[in-house]
Amino acid sequence: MKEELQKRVIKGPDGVEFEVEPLRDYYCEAPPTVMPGAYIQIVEDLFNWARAESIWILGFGTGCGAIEMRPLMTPRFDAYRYGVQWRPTPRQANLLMISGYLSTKTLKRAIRSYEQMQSPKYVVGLGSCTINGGMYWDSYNTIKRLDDYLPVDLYIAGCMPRPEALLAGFQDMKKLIRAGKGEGANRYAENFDWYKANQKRVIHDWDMPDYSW
Amino acid sequence: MEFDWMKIPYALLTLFIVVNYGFLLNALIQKIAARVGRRYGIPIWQNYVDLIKNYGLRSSITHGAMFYLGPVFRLSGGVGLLLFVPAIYGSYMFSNLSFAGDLILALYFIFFGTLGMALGAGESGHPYAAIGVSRGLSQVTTSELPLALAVFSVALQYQTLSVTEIVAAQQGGILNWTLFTNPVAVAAAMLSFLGSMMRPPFDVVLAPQEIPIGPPTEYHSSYLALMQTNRAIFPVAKIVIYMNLFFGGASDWPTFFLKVFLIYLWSAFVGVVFPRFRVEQSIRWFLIWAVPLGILSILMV
Amino acid sequence: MVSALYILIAALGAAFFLGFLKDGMRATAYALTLAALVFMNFISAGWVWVFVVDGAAPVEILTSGFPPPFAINLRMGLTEAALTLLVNLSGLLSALYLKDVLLALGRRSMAVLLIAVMALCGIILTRDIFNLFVFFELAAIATAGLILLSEDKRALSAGFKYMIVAQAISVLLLIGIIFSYHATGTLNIDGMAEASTELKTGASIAFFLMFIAVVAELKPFPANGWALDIYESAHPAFSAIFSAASGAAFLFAADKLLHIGGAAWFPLATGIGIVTFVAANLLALPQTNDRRLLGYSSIAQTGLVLAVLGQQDILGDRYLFVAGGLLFAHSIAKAGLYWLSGLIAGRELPDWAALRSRPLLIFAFVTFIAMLSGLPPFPGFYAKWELARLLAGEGRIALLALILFGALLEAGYLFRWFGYIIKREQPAQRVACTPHKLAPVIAAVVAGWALGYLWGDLSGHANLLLAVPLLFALSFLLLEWLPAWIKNTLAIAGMVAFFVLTYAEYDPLRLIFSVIILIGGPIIFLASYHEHGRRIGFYPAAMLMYAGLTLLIRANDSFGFFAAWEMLTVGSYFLILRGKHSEPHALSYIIFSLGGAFMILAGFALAAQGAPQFDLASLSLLTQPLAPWVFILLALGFMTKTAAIGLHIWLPGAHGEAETDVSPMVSGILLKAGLFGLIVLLMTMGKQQLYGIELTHVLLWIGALSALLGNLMAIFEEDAKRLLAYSSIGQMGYAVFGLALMNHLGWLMALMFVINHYIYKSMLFLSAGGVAKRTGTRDMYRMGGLITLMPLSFIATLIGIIAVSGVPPLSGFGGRWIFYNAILSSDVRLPMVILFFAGPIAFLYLFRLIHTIFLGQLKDEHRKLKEAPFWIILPQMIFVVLLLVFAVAPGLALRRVDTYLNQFFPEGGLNWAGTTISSNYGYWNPVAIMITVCVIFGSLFAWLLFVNRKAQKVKQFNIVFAGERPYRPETTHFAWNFFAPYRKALGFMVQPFVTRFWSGLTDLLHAAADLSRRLYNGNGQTYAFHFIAFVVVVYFLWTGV
Amino acid sequence: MVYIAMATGFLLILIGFYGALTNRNLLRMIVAFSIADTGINLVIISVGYLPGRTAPILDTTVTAAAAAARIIDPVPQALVLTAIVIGVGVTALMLAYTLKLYEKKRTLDIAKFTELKW
Amino acid sequence: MTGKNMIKRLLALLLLASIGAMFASLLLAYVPDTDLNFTARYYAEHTAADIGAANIVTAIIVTYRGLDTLGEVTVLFLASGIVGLVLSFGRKQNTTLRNLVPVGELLTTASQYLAPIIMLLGVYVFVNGHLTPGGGFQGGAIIASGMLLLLLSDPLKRFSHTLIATVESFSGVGYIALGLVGLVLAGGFLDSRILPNGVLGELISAGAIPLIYSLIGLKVGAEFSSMLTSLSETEDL
Repeated sequence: MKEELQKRVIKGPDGVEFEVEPLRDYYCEAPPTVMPGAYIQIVEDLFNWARAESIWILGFGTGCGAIEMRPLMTPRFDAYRYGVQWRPTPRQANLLMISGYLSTKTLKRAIRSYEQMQSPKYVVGLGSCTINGGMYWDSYNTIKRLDDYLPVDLYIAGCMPRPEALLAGFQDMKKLIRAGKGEGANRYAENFDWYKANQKRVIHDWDMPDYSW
Repeated sequence: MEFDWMKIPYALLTLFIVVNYGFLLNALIQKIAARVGRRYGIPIWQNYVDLIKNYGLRSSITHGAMFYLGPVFRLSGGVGLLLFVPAIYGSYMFSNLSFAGDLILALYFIFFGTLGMALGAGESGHPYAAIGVSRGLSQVTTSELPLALAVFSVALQYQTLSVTEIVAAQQGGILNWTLFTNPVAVAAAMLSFLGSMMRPPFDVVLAPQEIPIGPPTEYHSSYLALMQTNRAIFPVAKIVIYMNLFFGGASDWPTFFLKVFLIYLWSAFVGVVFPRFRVEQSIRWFLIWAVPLGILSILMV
Repeated sequence: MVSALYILIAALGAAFFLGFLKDGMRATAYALTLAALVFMNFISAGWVWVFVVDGAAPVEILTSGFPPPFAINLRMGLTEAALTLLVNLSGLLSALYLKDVLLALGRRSMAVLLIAVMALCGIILTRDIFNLFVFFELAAIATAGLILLSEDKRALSAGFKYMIVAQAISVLLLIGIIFSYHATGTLNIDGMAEASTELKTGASIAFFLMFIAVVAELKPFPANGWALDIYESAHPAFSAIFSAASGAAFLFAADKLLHIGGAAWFPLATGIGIVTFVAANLLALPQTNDRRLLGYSSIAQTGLVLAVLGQQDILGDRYLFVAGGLLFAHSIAKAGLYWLSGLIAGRELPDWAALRSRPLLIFAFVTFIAMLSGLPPFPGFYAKWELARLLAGEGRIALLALILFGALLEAGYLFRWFGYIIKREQPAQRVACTPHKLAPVIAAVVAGWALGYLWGDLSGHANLLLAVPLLFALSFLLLEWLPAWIKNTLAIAGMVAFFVLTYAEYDPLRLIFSVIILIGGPIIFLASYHEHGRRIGFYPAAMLMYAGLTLLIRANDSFGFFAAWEMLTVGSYFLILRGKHSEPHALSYIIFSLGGAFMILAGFALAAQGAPQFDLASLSLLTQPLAPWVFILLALGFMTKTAAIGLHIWLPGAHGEAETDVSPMVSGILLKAGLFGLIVLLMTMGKQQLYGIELTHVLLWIGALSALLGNLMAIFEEDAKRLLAYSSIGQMGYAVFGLALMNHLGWLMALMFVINHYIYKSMLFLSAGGVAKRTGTRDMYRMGGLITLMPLSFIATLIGIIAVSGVPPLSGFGGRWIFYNAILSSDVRLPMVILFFAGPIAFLYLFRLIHTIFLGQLKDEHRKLKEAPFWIILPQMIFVVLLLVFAVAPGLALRRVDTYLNQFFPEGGLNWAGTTISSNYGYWNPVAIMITVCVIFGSLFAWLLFVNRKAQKVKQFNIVFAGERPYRPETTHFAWNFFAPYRKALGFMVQPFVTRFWSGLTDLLHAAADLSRRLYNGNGQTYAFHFIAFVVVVYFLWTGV
Repeated sequence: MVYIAMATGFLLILIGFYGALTNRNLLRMIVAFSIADTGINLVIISVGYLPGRTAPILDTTVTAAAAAARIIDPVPQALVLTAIVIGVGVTALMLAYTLKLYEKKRTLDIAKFTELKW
Repeated sequence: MTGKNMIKRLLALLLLASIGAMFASLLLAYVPDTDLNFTARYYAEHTAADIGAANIVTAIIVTYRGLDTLGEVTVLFLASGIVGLVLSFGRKQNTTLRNLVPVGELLTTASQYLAPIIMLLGVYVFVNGHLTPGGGFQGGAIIASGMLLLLLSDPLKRFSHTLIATVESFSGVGYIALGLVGLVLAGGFLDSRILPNGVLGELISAGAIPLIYSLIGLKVGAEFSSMLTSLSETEDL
């Protein structure tokens, strides 16, 4: 663990010494909870519609598929017309696009970014690498099944899938959301221990509280 | 104090109209900008959907009290700004709460939201937010200067600080507009306007990838929804001031919509044409190009 | 009364009689010596009593039974009595002080001391020129002997150098005397004076030689190297005599000679005197040896009195008052300081820090340097005032300027020294305090204060030592043994009581200031309750400042005003100096302030045109060509206090480094003194023109530039309190600008700023001070995230910055609104541009203040901090309430002022209908604004709370960090060099040009002084050269003129 | 006659001064000042001199009644005595100092006694 | 001669030339009086009657300008005191005596005979001060020269400091006492007319002048002796 995250004894300005434990003092340690929808179904339906029509993607290019996302912003494909936008910060994004294989190192960042998004939030796996490892099935440092680590809502198969496939995937995602099936965040919270165990199995230097708020 | 309580529903009505107009106007401008890039652009109602979605998000986090207050300040600033300025000239109904203060109140109230937002962003503890604020405040010191000079020039010209009286003085034909009676001031003000709309070339404050959108980088869910609402209100409210000061005001809603749209279009127009300035570049730009115009305008009055 | 002759007889008799005593009977000899000195003092004091109380006429004393000019006669008048008392008293006290030395050296040394004192008395008393020479030689020889009392072996060579010069002097003196005798046929001074001969023409070489020889004994520049060596190496007790008594006696001798020579020779005296005064003070700047420094100062003061002697033609019946005031202040203070120096082991100035263990001695030191610097309530102050008045009245402006310049230099090194005492590390050796060494010091202190009272009585103005506020402040000196909280309570009670008793006397304008001082002061004093212990020195200083401020607003005439000004300056200096690292800043504060005060003095003096009483209101009667110059001088003086740009460099350090509760006092309250001065000035003098330039227009530019540059400098400041201090420069710039607009609303705006600035700057300083107290640093970037730990401080800061920035609905907006209305009614345009620019810049530093301290990342070491102490928070909360009240109801304070201002600016007042305030141009309704904003804000806040009711509270590192996470708060808190882009764009504007200018100036002075003092190379022969050259050069200059 | 005495006196003074200013030896300086003292005494005396008159001592030739017309000015004579005595005193003092200074540094060069300066 | 020295001399010459110019103008402007000025005339006309001293200069010194003379005496007193002080300044108790070259027989013998005569002459001179060109100072100096002669003949000779000091003090205090008597009995301090004027030209005349002059003579002699002995004691070095 980084030295900065270890416990340390600090002397305050008044000369009194006390202990600082960064992981406890600087991070929120609460686990994720299951977030139910709106109490009134019609409201939840409205929200689901809105969620479907306003998909904000976290602009986090994780693998080689990231290159396929750029054309979506161009005049040729223009995903904006479907209510799809890219946000630079996970706080404001709803959809985490895992665009290709994930090395364990990137996985750590991807997990953090996912956890910092607000629910309901969705994960889309792009390309076969996210499904079963693809051509890197025996690689020593990529993960094979994204689903073991993050609650994937949708896979878009292909190596790599073309932008048109992505657009099609968005449409499917919208359907899922509108049908109220985009509950990956709650699944993650329910099976948090399982996911965390899986994650920690490949990420050996997990040096934060379990859930990154 | 006698207070006409009917002013409250009237003001709310104005607010309602402006919010909706603002949402649509924003989308329209975005669409126009997209069209310049040969894209189709977002649906015209996209901003409504985004708003509902953001309210509909189930989870949210908070960094502390000021984190709450930031968006509240922001939206209060927008709403207040709108309400302190008469929207429609000659209409009692849409004169809003302009009895509370004159032009100066409006000008200074612009900062209410800015300040609050900056504080909220600071509370998040995010360095990018602070960097964004640093850039934004740096830029605003010079970008507001030509406007201040132009306003002073106009106030000198009409010998009043009352918005209503300034508009009244511009009635009776397009040539009575400040645009024609005091073109230099208007030029200065319109350059300043570019700086305040967070559009290129003056949008380094929000640099989306470098400092993920700057101050609001930690904001989400309903916080963001509040700020989105403000994004609908605030530009319109601000443009209303420009419209009243320089473009003869509006005596009915269609004129209002048209003029606001056209003024807004000016910043969009410049924005799609020019690339981004660094902060010090924009500071220099305003000081070199816009401020002298402003000075000229107060000397010429 | 006993004849004055007995002074001489007693001393001589005792001196001769000592020979009868065996060497073993030293104690008896010492007792005899003391007895003789006491007797001499008794005679002098008796005569002083006779002249002062009974008003007797001067007495001629004949010797050998023949009338003058055939026999030598003496004269005892008031002057002689006072001077001999001074001489005898310093002799007696020095003898007391010298007890050990005299007992060790035996009867001879006592005899020499007695004869020295006798000779000096003789110089004073005699009316015969040759007799004067004899006493001169006696004094010189005795001096050469007394130098040997020192333990310093170098004294020997100093004595020899003195004798070389003394020889040369006596040669010239004798030639002068004999030829003067030849010319007049008499040796009697009065006879010579009456004989109308060419001595009086100014061309007489005989008189010139005589005069220059006497003057040479006054150590004129540059023929004074020997004197400095004596001062440095002699025993301090002797130096005390040499400085105080010898100086006085020789000055009186010079006066006698001028009596002979008449008015034609006055300019020569003045010229030599003033050159010496300025040069000696200049050369003193780089001195590090305490006694040599005092020597330079003695020489300078003597020079000043000599210059005054040369001005007796215009001083008229105030001649004695002025010359005496300066001389006595100098003598007593210098004697006291020399006596003090004997208690200090080390010879470097910082070694005097040893005094710190003895508050009484510090008080003594303060008394002495205040006397030397001519600060109230000491005689030098009254004398300086009269001198300036009369000089200016006669149009001798250059002389006045030189005197003030020299005085400023002197104050500079004296106060720098005081800074060393208070701030430098205490040396290992303690102060050696024995009763017989302490007694003279205390006697000097008592004498100083007594003379202060006396001169106050004689001044023809109100006696400062009878002013209630000053007495109240001084009474805290006696209460120093009490614990701080009792003194604090007393201070608060006293100020409030004074306000309650007097508030009816003020007009609305002064009422505002008096409320700020007498009610606002106590509110800040609440914060002082958190200090424990006795807090020695704080209350006298603070109360002195408040006394000065109170007297300032109560002053009606220029004298009272100036005296109050000096008092508040000094009081605040002591306050500022208390800060931990404030030594250099306090020094630059006092120098700028005194410089400003001297400008004010010059301005008033010029304005009065010699009239003894000058009402402030009479400023309005001044006409061209005088008026603009008076205006400039006064305005410059006042602007040193408001820290207008160019004169501002003292402020950031002074305010920043001051103690937590001092900063708000000096910022929130003290700065207003400058504004008050400007108000008085502009109220009476109005617009002035010089060479076609409108001076208020210049003020406008100064105000605007101060606002801009003050704000700009604030945004690049890392130190929270300094940031606030720079902000004060900006805020004062606004106020100056408002005043300079010279219209109704401009003034109203300035007053609004006065009130607002008091409230929010006090609040912010307290808040920042409280935080600094808890965090142990003032660097903002080392703080951060304190909002949860210090919420009340945060609220105060938040409210404060909203108010400062002028954002509605708080009261700052009112100021801005009035500002816009004010400039609309003015026909000046361009300076507004700068002010417009300055406005938004304020946001930058304000945001930075609150952000980097309270927001952002909390640091490891601050995790356990507590809220600032209750007593620091309490006044802040009061200020918050005040600010809110004032925001909603500005009319409470402004309405009456608005009406009051109608008498000066009938046009353009405000209209206070209901809750709406309207002007010719616009309107605002603070109540409506407040309600509207609160309603909108409240409902939105409620809505947000509702929709976010389930929000998860997270901690400081739970931020989006591009998939990473922060490690350390220090590296995550964006705070240092916060406005880097701004620095890139406009950093060139805050290059420290002004600081460089002033430091360049002081460096230049220092370098020049350091170079020039190489003149004194220590070689006695060179000193002889100096003397001869001095005579020659003066002669040629004199005859050439 | 008077002029010669006076001129001589002045010359002596100047010579004395020159010696004092140029000789670095303490003793020589003292001697130089003694010369100057002598010069001054000469000047004083010469000022009192009235041509063709006699010393101010009354005796049978100079009677008290005729004294005013016969004697020279007695005042400078009285003064010069004082001047001489004072000169002697100072010279003695300087000599004593010189002795002590020599004792301290074993030199008579005045340029060596410059430990006090600036 | 070094260049620096040269400059120094030139500078000295230049300065002294200027001083000389001042002196020269004094000299050239000097016009000897043809008649006594009023002060001198007063002395010439009134001394005999007022004071009774034949030597007008003495009358001036002792009576008219008595305060000056008191000052002179004090100067000497002071000088001798300070010489004593100076010489004891930083003095170590040093008793080892140097062996000096013995003085010649001639000097020793001559001084033994001459010294008393010289002293007698000194007494004569100051006692007759009011009659002849002489007086206390001259007499005192003569007495001191006798002392000097003795010291020359035997440099290691020690005079009693106590004796000298006593004479010093006695004459000094006596002088002042006489002055005080004048203040009480006659016209003022140092007024010599406390005794009858006597006949002009006689030894016992001119009031207290002979008395005063004797005291002065003693005093001066004692002071000079004191200085001489103090200086001679430094031969120990």
